Amino acid sequence: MRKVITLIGSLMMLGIFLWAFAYTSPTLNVEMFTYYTENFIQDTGAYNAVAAILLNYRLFDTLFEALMLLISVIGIIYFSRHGGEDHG
Amino acid sequence: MINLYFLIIMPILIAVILYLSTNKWVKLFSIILQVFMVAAAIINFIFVKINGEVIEYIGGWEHYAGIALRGDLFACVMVMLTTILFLGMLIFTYTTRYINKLFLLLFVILQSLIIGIFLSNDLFNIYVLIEVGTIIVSILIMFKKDSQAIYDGMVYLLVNIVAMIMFLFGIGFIYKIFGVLDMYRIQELMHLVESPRSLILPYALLITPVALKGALMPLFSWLPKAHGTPSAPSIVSAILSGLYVKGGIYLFIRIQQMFSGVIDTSQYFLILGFLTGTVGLFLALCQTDIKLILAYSTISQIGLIMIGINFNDPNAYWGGIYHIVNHAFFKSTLFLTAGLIIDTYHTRNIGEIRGVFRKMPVVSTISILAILGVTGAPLFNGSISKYLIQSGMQGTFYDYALIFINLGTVVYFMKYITIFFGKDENHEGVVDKYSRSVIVVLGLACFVGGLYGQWFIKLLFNQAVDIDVILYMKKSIVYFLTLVIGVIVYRRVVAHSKLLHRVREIELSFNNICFTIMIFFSVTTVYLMIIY
Amino acid sequence: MGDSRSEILSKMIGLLYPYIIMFGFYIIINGHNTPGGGFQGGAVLAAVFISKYLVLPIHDMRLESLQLVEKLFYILIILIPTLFLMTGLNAVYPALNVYYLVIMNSLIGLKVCCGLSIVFFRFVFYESE
Amino acid sequence: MIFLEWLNGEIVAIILFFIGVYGLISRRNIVKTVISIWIMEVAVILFFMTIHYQKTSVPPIGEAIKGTMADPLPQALMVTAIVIGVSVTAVSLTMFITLYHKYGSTNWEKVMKKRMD
Repeated sequence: MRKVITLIGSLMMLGIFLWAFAYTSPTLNVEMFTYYTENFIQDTGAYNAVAAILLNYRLFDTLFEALMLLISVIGIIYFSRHGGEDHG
Repeated sequence: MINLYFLIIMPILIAVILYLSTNKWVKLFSIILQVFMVAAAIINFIFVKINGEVIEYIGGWEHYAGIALRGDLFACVMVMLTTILFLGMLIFTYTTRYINKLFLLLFVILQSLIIGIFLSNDLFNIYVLIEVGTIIVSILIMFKKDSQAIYDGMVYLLVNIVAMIMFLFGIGFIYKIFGVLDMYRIQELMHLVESPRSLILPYALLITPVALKGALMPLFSWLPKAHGTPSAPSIVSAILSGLYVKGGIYLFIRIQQMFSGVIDTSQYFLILGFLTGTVGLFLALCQTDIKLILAYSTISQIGLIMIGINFNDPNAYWGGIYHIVNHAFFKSTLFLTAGLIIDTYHTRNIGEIRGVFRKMPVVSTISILAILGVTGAPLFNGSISKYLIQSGMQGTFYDYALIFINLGTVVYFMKYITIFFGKDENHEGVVDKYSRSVIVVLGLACFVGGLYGQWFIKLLFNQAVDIDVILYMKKSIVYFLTLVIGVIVYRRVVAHSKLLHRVREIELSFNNICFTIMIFFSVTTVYLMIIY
Repeated sequence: MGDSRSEILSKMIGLLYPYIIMFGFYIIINGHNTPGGGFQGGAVLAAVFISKYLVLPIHDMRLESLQLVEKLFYILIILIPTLFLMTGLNAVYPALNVYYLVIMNSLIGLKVCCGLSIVFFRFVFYESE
Repeated sequence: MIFLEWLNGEIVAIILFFIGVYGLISRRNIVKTVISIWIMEVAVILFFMTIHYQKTSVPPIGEAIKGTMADPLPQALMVTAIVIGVSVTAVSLTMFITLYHKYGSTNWEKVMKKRMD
């Protein structure tokens, strides 16, 4: 019974989402797309645009992404039933 | 001017180095780091106050290709608040046992993440910062292993992760439509949008997680779990309640600004703010755990802030903003003093704690100062911000709503205040000098922030507000009336109520919390689809 | 757990080792020119540790030293861009940028490798009981 | 193939997202909750991949003819998002194992009731 109700609820939410989605604006502007694809080789010397973005344009994100892995390792050790106390 | 990225990167770097070092003076070094951070934040604030907003492109990539950090006056004030509070917290725990290197590492990284959230002008960067912050907070709130509340931590983590996935989805829509991630650039490009309807979905996707972070009405069930859990050290509760929740409010203001001109939901959030304030105070009334009373009180105060910033009036807006700063001071003071009281009495039940005033006079005095601040007693900081919020809404419904919320605040703090009276012989109250000096400074800040409130708003936000003396006197009289009614209500009704006990037992399960998130999202979407 | 290992599996993985390592480093070092990069290559390198465990389920991995190495790499990951990118050196010497990319990719790759290995071994050693 | 015309990446992503939502609000098993969260994450990743995509797009590597390259930014963002998702999943699974050993149940409601006692 609960599953049926939640299923109907989810479908209604999906309906609302799609209703709003139908009115969602099309692409208005692609300035970053153009900028990156035109300039990344001159700017960074990399031929892989993704690497150029990760390490040059949006380096700040990458730093925190690496931090995320570090923190999650600490978290895994900390939340484990075994050990963790001997750290730090 | 100290580079803004430096404020974010340097604490992380130094924290990791300190973690790896085998030095005995790690705590001292982190306090020195904090002193430096406070100095840097003040220098930046003065620079920004004189020269206006600073925008810094990390790595020097302009044309919005890189990530931009934006230091405007509001952001600088929040950064200053962050550094001052963190310095206070580290001094407070200078002699505490459980503060080891791991704690310092996480705590200092949390500080730079909060600073990053305040300074960043890039939506995806904010997402990354919040995600890292969520994991750190979930470790920190479970830090005392002896009373580990793993259920609370897990609910906190998963609820926030679910919300942040929605945020990411919203970023996807924004990027698809506008082609940039910089918040100022998006605001500039808003004029391209033809009808508000075409932005409803991204707006709802972004505002739902932000409302959850700011603990608005149906979405606050994670907050007492995080702020009131027994395993959280009191400085973590203080930081979370005083500052981290404000990150949500801050993002709310930023996102409203970003969509301003296209989507205006101030009426909607005004009502939600009122509901948040009311529900928060009712739940606070029901609690018997002193940390949970304070946690629910935070929800109620957030309702007040939301009313202030969504009421279309400059005075109310600046009152709301000033209340953010004030709330940071008095709520962290209250959490710290509550932590000291819990450490002395080894219980959190309000019925079992008696006679704190005799035992710990300084702690009690400071607590009472903070309580006077929170309830908006004349001359205290809360009164200035509450006066400003109310001054714009003379005679409207919200004027009375605010008086009502304040009455509720008085009533639940009447309950809280009972712990100071009476006698108790069993426990030894010891407060070391570091903790005492920190709470004294924070408590006095509540008083000073009230005496020089007008001047502080001018100083911090370059905003002249006028406080009418006669109206202020009237408000003071209203306050004293509220106090009297509050005492009567507490004595006659609350102290004997059975209903409140039953309300306390209600708790949403994880599935229901997710359901409320989705309901909030759907209702917001439908509301916007109807009005536009 | 170790008894159910198949001989064929361990022999085959033993043969594949060097190729996995080579592939991982290839992805990392050429990350700036070809598809790939630090994170992807790091994940492949972590597969080396994981397959080593499949061949020879030893329980004496020193996770503490791996953690230490990971944090040291992270310090470098913060320091190098701070000194190179944020000071504006990359605008002055654009030629250095390629070296910067290679170094950063390698550091990130090794860090991710350490991180994922620790996650894997924590689950295998401690959580699987 | 009119049927497939509307079934593009975006719609699939939205439907996947709501499959995840359904899992979150109806399943009481904690492991299934973690799986649902990952499904939502994947849905968002798929959505990002469809941004600015054209059928003629080539990978963003090397010098391509102007306008035919796929948008590199969502790809870079998704590398970050995947790493974050993996970290979060690992942490929440560890927490789940500890929770399971403490309360002996994988059910949210039962765990909540046991915690209250």
